[in-house]
Amino acid sequence: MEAYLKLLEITVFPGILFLILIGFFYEWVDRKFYARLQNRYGPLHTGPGGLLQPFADFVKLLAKEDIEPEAVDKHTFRVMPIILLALPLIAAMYVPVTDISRAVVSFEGDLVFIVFILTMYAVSVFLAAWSSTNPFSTLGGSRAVIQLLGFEIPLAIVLFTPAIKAKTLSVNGITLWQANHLPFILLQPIGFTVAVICFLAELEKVPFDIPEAKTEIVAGWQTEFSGRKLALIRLSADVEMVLAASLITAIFLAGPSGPWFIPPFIWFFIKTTAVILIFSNIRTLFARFRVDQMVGGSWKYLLPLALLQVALVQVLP
Amino acid sequence: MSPAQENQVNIIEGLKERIGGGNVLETRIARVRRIFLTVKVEALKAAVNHLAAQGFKHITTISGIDLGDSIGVVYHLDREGLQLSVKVVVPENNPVLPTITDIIPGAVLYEREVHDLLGVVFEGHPDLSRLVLPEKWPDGLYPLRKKHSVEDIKRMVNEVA
Amino acid sequence: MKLPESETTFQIPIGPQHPALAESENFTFTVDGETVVDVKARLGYVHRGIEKALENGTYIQNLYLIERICGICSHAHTLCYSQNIDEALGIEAPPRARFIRTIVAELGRVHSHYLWLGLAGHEIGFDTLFMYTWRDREVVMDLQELITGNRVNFALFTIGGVRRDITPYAIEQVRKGVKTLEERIQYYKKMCAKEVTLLKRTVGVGVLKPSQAINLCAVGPLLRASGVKRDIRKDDPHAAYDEVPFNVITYDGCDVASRLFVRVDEVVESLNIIRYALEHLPDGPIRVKVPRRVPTHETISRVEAPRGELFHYVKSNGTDKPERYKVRTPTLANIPSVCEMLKGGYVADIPITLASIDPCFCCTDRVAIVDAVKGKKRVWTWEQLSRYSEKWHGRR
Amino acid sequence: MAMEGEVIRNAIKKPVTVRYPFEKLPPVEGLRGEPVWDMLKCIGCGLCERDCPTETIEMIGRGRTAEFKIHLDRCAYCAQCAESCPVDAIELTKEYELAAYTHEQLLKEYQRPKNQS
Repeated sequence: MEAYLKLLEITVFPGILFLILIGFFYEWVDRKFYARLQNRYGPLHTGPGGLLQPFADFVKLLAKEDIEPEAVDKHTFRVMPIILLALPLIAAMYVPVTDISRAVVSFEGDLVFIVFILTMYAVSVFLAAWSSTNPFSTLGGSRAVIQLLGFEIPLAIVLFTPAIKAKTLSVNGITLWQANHLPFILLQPIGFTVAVICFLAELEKVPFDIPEAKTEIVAGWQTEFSGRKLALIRLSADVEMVLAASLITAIFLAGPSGPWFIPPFIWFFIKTTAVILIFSNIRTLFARFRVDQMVGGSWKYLLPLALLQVALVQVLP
Repeated sequence: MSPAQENQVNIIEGLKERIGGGNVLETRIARVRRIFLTVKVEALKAAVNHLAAQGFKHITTISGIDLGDSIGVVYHLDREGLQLSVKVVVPENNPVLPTITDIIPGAVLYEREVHDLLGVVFEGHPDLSRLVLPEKWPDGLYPLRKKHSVEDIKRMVNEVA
Repeated sequence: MKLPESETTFQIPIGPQHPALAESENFTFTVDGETVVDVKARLGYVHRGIEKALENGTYIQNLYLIERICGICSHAHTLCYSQNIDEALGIEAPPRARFIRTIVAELGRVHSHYLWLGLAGHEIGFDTLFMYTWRDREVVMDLQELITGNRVNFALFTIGGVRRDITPYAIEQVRKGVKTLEERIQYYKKMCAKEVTLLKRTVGVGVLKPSQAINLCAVGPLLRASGVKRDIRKDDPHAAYDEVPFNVITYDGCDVASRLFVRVDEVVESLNIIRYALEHLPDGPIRVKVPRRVPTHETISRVEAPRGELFHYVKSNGTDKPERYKVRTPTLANIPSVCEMLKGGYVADIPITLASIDPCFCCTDRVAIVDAVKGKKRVWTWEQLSRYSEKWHGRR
Repeated sequence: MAMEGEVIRNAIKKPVTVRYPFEKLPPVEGLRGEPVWDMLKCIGCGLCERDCPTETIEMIGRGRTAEFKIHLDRCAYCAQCAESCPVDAIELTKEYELAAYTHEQLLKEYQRPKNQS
């Protein structure tokens, strides 16, 4: 019985199906809010207020012709969209959604595993680009990896700094610590800021949408993907956004905890939505960096800030 | 005579002095800031050289005109709003002119355009490849020559395609 | 310059279809990593044969064909054309017509520069700027529609004057609109000067030194952003520019940022011109009656279009059709410069550098051959199309 | 970050997008829409046909009995015909929604009224 329940948790709630659906929802939130900030309507006609638009886009892409250019490396090209979707789905299992310290799976040290998956994601992007053998893709893929060099280390540091304080390397443990003390956004505001910026880079959003900068290199590493494969890639981007928002929620905003009269799941929902809104807001404010500016800037500013946060944790009681 | 007109006359006289009055076939001051000249083909390079030294460094464009059995090529030079048009006439069956890109680098595209559309060959031009016409365009068909009517061009292009 | 082929360089085509180009044109870049080492431009993808077609139309019909050379600077083309034919006929448009021409031309410049600012933002991933400027551009578009009866192809200028008078209601609306536009452009100027990411992407990018700009015969805002004070409105006054006071804006940064600020300041200057022209609008007729035939003549007309010096040359032969009509658009003049600017830059800077000349390839490609479609149906049915695609796919 | 204030202000404003075709803006005074012929005024002089830049106007016959075929699919809405007309028989309406699926739908024919003396 318990095994069945676990399976249900993994596949339906708060597992794969839930993550995908909420991914669509957050894409809608993001698009809608982004549009409103720009004085537009955003999605409007599919479902109430355009709520079903991301889903409709997904279905449309599934129905489209799937073109495989002759020159691509067939196996890698076919398998990469699946891997790109699987990676954030796996990582999101380790983040508590329904209640504090109740992630679907958890072990001591799973934070390290999540950081590893975040890196793997960028490496997979590179492989996907490389298998396309298109100049735009290749350029986009190499940019993704160069960008990874910029944000990976500061991101890992600021994700581990709460772990130092909470004296545990599991996401569950960190949320639990915050529920008993204070959320880390208050204790480590610098870390929170750096994490948000790094996740923007991980998600390839403005000002860090360098690997898929559409005015420069068409669709970047996604150029050759079409139909079902592109649908999966788009979906993986949505799920990754969920992962980023829920990870920030879990590590800096005390996860699904809050005053007792609101159920924990609703808390999770409110907090992740807030993180998404922050992402969308930042997206409206900037022009895209150049890749050299991005890497230079993150080594010059993000890394010192992240280290400063570590030092502060050590110094302050 | 106003100073502006005097200036225009001076420019023409200066040019005549430099390249020889016999080489300047026709001069016309149309109005203030507009001078039209016709020079001999042999004197074109010297004329442009002299004018560029006089400050006519900006070339607005080069126009080609089909005059029947010859082709007129007009170099529209500019100095702070004063437009000076130097015209040369080359025979239609052998339209060859020296390039002026070594004097005014900005003329590169204009020479290519005239070459493309009227078939004038600019000797010494760095790259006289097709600029505006498609790769498959039939050789020797110059759309702006009067002897090719629109219908002719359509037919010839369709034959090649 | 031919560079040695090396293992590390590869070529990326930008165009004929590419998101950075609103129109089809092809630039082949040889890149080494993220650095551009060589550029080749190939024009001609949107040739419609307008120069040849102009020889087959009457002077009246050509008014509307010339307008369609370009969508954004359509006002500049008709202005240049009408002035050219005016001169060939030896007539002069009445003062009121010349002022109306000036007002509409300046509204066109405001509209074009607003459009450019948005596009520039879009090229560097700053979509919010794009959305806002295009929203505000609607104000100008509405004014143009109110004055001329259409948003894009105004069909207002004609040989010997203008076709419509500007109504008192329209004058009032233009005054209001100018006020809004002025506030907005001042806001954008302040914003652009402060926004760090925008400056990071534009300062020091796409440098064109003054000497290069002069040698390569650059025109318009590109030239003025390299510190060269050259403006056809001042140098070779047309319409009513000799009666309207205004400044020629120059910046000497020689980079994309300078071009941005030149254009922004020019909008302010244009709004001032419009305000002045409205106040000093003379009374009187708006057009003179003109003959249909133009005597044998050879004239040149130049207009400062939003993108730079626009050049028209006509050779008339006494009939009602021109013998030769030549158009040189500002973008063609700026292409040698932009190729020079791109060399040595980053791939990421290609779109913004290209955009910084405000390219309008539709204008650039107008010669060659009249559309062969007319009289012959080239419209494919769905079945034909799918059969073609099956055949094509089967061949591979 | 220079735009933060502006974007937040806009978030609470109503979007400017006009939801065409559900909402429509009224056409401005003087808009050049579909040209219509007043066959009672027309004298059939053929000036409109001669000046039309796009061969939109096809006249059958000349003079008082002339009839028209107007190929609106070619029309550039320049209003040169209305200007050339010596008797003001052509007027440009404010009708601007002129898209159609076939060329035939855009072919307008004008016949002489039967009771014309």
